[in-house]
Amino acid sequence: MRFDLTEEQKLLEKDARNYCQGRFGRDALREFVSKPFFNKERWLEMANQGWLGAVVSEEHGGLGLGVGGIFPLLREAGKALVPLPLWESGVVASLLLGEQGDKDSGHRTLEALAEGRAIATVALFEEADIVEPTCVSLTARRDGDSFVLSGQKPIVAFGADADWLIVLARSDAGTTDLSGLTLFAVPANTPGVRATDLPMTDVTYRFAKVEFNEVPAAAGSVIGEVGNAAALLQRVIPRAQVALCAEMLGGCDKVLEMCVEYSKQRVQFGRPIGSFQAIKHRLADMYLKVSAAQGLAYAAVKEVDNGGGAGSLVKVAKAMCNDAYRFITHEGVQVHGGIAFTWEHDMHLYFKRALRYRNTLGTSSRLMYEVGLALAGGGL
Amino acid sequence: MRFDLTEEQKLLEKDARNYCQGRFGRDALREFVSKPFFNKERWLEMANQGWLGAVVSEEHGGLGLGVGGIFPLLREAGKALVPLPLWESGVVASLLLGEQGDKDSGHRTLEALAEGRAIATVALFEEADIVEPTCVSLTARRDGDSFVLSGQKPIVAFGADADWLIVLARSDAGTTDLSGLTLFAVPANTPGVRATDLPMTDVTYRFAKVEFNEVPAAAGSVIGEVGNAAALLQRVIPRAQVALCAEMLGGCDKVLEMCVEYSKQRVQFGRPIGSFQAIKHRLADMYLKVSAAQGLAYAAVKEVDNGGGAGSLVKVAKAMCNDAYRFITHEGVQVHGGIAFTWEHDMHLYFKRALRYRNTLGTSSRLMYEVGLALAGGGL
Amino acid sequence: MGPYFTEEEEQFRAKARAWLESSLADGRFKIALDEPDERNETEWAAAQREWDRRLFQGGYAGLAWPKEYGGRGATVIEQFIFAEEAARAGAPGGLNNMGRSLIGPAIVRHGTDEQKKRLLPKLLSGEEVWAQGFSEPNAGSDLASLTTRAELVGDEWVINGQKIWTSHGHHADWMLLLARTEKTDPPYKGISAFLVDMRSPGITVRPIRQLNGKTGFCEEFFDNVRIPKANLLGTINSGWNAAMTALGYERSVLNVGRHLVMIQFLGRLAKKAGNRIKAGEQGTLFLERLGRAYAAAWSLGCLQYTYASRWAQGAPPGPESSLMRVTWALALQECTELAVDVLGPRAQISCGPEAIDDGDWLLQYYSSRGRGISSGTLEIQRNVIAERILGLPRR
Amino acid sequence: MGPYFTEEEEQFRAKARAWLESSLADGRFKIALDEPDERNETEWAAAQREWDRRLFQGGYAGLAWPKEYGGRGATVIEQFIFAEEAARAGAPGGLNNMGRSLIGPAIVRHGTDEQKKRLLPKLLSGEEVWAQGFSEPNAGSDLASLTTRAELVGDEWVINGQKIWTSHGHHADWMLLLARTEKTDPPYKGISAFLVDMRSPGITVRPIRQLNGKTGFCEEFFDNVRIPKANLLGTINSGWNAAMTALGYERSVLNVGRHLVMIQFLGRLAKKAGNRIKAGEQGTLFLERLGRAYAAAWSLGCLQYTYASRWAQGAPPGPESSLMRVTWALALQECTELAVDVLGPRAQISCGPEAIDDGDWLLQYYSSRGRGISSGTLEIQRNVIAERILGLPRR
Repeated sequence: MRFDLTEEQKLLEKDARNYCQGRFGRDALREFVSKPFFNKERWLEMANQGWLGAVVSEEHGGLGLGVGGIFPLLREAGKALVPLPLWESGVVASLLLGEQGDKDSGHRTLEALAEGRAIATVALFEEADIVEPTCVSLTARRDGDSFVLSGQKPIVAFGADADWLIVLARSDAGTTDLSGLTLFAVPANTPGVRATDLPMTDVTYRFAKVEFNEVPAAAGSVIGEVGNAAALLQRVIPRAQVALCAEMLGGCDKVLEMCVEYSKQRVQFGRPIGSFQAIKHRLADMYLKVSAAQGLAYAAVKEVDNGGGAGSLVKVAKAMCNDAYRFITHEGVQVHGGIAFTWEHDMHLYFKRALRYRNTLGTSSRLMYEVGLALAGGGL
Repeated sequence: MRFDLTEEQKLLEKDARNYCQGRFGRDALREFVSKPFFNKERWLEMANQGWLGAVVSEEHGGLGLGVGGIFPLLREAGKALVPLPLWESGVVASLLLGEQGDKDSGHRTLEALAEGRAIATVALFEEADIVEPTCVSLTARRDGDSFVLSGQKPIVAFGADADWLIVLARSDAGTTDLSGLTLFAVPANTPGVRATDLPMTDVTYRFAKVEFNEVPAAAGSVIGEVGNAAALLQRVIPRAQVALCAEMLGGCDKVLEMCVEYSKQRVQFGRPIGSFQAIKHRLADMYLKVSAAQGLAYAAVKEVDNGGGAGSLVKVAKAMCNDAYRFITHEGVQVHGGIAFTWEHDMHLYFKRALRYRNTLGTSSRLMYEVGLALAGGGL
Repeated sequence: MGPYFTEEEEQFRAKARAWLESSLADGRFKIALDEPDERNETEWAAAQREWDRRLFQGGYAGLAWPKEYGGRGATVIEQFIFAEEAARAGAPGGLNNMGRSLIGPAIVRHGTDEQKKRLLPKLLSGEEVWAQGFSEPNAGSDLASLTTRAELVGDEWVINGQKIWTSHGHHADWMLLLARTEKTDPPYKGISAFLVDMRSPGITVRPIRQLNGKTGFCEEFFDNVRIPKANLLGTINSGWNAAMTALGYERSVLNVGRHLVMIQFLGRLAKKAGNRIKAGEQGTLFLERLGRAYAAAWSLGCLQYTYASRWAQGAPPGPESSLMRVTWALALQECTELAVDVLGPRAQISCGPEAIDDGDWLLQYYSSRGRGISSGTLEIQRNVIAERILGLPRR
Repeated sequence: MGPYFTEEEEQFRAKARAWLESSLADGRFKIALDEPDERNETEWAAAQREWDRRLFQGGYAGLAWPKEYGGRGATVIEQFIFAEEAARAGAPGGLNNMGRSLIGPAIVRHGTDEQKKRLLPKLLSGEEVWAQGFSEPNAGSDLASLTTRAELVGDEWVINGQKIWTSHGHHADWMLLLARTEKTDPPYKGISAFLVDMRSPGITVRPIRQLNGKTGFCEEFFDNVRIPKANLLGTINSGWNAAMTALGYERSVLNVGRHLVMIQFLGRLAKKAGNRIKAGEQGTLFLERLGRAYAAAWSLGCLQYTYASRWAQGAPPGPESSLMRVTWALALQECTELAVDVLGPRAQISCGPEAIDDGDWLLQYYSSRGRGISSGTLEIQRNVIAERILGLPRR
């Protein structure tokens, strides 16, 4: 039995760690925070390493490494707070486009994404924490063979930087449920698309509001079939959730490391604060939560890469990573004291990321409720 | 401003403490635990002190001291784990009977209760934690001017000892809501009433299952009006909840005292365990919770004794007392270690009482939800 | 039980409420409720100073002070009532809040007649703003280990060192500063308190940019700063007492009314949340948490009633301030975390037209995390409760 | 990532599962899953002993033991798989579980050839049941401070003192006993381990009645108990090593599969709860908690996979057992508390026809509170994690 990274994954972890720590060190990060921008140079470097198309299956034009194949990379990216849309473009958009099946257009776009020639982002839910189709009101009106998109997506990561927007729209105005939704791959330069920068709490990332003002979408831009978004999302969201777990775990790793280090160095009352039992037990609790979250995430990787993920394990993993990252950043501030409250200290960058992640594709409360419901329905 | 016991209440506290500690010391308690029985002698002593009729208003035949007037007594009783139905007979049944208005029968019963000549208990909800009329299925069928009661109350405190049973019954079979319920005062020796002893977790109290097999109830046994139970309960339940807070706080007092004492005495690793920060912080948290719960309970006393109680404060007080007692008994076991796991040690008696209280007239989860609902509805 | 207020107290409350209402009616103090940042710092400070003046004009500046120093000699309960009404009315603290509530009483208690005469009137009127110079980078929870030194050279004290986490230090005219005057064991016995004119040469004040982008705190560097010999407060090496006097006030009176602020916060949240809190299972889950947050807020309120009542009956304020401090911090964290959860991703927009209330909910969430650190961490407060209230052994 | 099992491992699993299924098919071991009380003690012990024998006959008694001592020399993963399958199948532990899992390995590692030859075969076959005599009334978390003494008088050890919290001590034929043979500083250096025949004169065994009315533990009094000189295990004053060997096993392997037990528990709870968990707001609130409890249980499972995988790759078992211990205790407490909350007042009926499942839910709730105490309190375990995994300073 093996419940650990494979040898390839360990190699990737090493490469990714070297790369992320080398390229996204403190200075680079602070430069980004003071003036956020999309760093094309880094993006191409990552593409050249083969990291951007790795998750997509071979039959869908990728390397077929699955979520496990990029998990270590995302973890290192989460650790270094890499300010690039690895998750949006390299994971979610790529997986959705991969679901196109044999459509040529999808394959061409995927190629461009994998090579770093283009970037994509996803504009799915309009209240991004509630993974429910009822909160999608952007409409796709039929116009002959084509569609016209109208509405807005309030918060889109790298929405002003992407070349492709993967947009979830209501193509059947008569529905409020799953059946009436369609996914479109829309070039960002289509007339009527307008992205406005948005100042968000996570200052190590970029965001925009994206408005769609009578945006034409050709029949070929439909991902999968019209009205079939639900099925696609059901296949892709679990993988996207597990990928988020990787980024969260990376953040947890780093904050725990910072806390352990600080509590060994910081002296109060003539002793390193790490020698006080209250601090010891808090750090032990952090370690407990991260260890459990990591274990669940590993198990969830197997589930999704084996084609599963509809069950409860992925939800449990996402929820426990949410909670671990929240706990560890809340308590991390407490352990560091005043210094963690300064803009110059890095703690707040993690603190703010944790807030974003736990509100993306499922809050813990919601996920735990769904798990409970499944258990009560005998579905586990 | 005064937010404290009044001088009279302080006197009562002293008397009650002396009495309870004298009469319900360790030996007496252990005697009860090994063979539970209703102690008529103690009951009469309490009646003689004027404690059993104190809560009922003067116009309703009592001393009119309100919940505040017996709060210190109940707290001491909760502290000493007094195995007598002070709450059931002296508070809830008495208050309900007091709500009779000017009915002679009610006044006569109240007199008997206050003088200790009779005891009463309450048989209200059939799933006692859910304060919802939907869980009442015992029926009261009209039979001329009278009624016939059929069904059972699964758990009734001192149900085999009481002379009077205050029974909540569905008098309108067509309803499942508030409107169809009536309260009856039923003599326990009425034919068809059958009480069976029930072994419950709280071994410092007595319980029975009470079955009603075609039990006749005269028109005069209706408390208030037919179909009017909801209004009576709405007036009485908040007072009953606050009275439970007093008993819970007494238990908290005692367990905290035991924990502080033990952690000063018990030496491990060459130091009293109370000198370890983990134990210190746990005891500090206990004290924090008890202090807050006490404050809320005092505020709730004012509210109900001023005729209020429909608002959220009483619910908050009950919920926070629930939580304080749970926390303090859970953590109390942890602080004491193995010794708390022996039958001979008193900790488990409190641990078990806490479980009963928090499932009586409102679990925290339910109460907190109701408070949130009221706040969201602008009702606070 | 209670809380039962006397008739006189209720009359005092009515007057205070009326005064607050009319004083706040023009709405110009709204900005003073925010934390200042680089954009609105000047405007913010002006509003705060104006509130200092209004309090003085209304006779509420020295509510708790003895009459001989221009105060009102109000009872504990009257102070309590005013604080409660101020919270209810949404009054700002004023720029000189620290001066009035903490430092003034320390000067009253430990100062010379000369010091009192020179300093108290202008403190009370708001003309001179005071800051508290206690914390240092390596002396936070362990205040006694501070290393800023004061040496007597001729008839002047020469001060060298650094202070940090001074609320609004760059607006202060004066500072109550703790410095080491002797190396002692235990260290707190060698600390003295000084009254420092902030315009003295050698002082550099630098605002700290906080994680929320706000600038409410400063750090100060003291480089051979010379102050008159007479500006020692109390006797030499007795500075710890003055600090404890000030902190005692900080930890008790300053807490009053904070539960009302939280309850107002929850009320606004419930309104703002709309269907997110009312509809479906998610709504149900939020409602339970809303109830719990409300309970946490009222816990603080009832603790305040409890201890105000005891103080009014003559008990001196003691370690119970730690109880309120912990209860407040935890309740506030519960309330604000609920808010960002309930309001969802949009609550993460920092500012601007797309943000909910210009990002204020987010700011409150950030700030709440600091409440477990400032004025003694939660760990220190729990130690105090365990050792000083429950009597557990120190070691 | 994983967990990925090899084909051989899957084959082993299939065999183990089949053996367990057929061995348990007659249902006579159900009683052995309960905690015994005064009423059913005899019956319970008989079923447990019978299970000891079946394990031996099936070749699963000494799964982890070296082949030369009658074991199977199974890999860590095979042990893991068997434990998991046993949990899944609802197999009892056997009366001699401690002997097989903890004490046997300690004898294998520290015993003389003579001791091994005399003791191991009957231990393995279940003929002789072993107990662990470590804890004392004043040496619980602080095991090293034990005061039971052993003195060498002639060619016998004379033992005086008291042990407590011995699992099923009144059924034991032998005890692995720790006693002080020298007063040392630190105290653990003066402890030796002994192999004690429980029929030796001078031993009094008294069952402890627990708060749940059950009798799973005993205390033993040793009054000038004489045992042969040769019954020292290992060398004199090296008893701490033997204890750590035993406890290391207790804290790691014994945890395996416990998450499955909890998940089965939650599944039964969801069925039993009916509408209380499905209908209305109350149901919604319970469902979230059910999900959280499920997550807590799986956390333990994944920790077990993580460390079993590391052990299998050659890493020695270490302080990570503390992680699993804390996770298990907290998860179990969460599950069982949820159960009594969900099932409501009827779950408080202790036993009899009116009780739900004869009061078993209640018992599980009680027992869970002991899991934070036995084999090292949660506090001790957290110390271990902080100091031995995270490297924080002891002082």
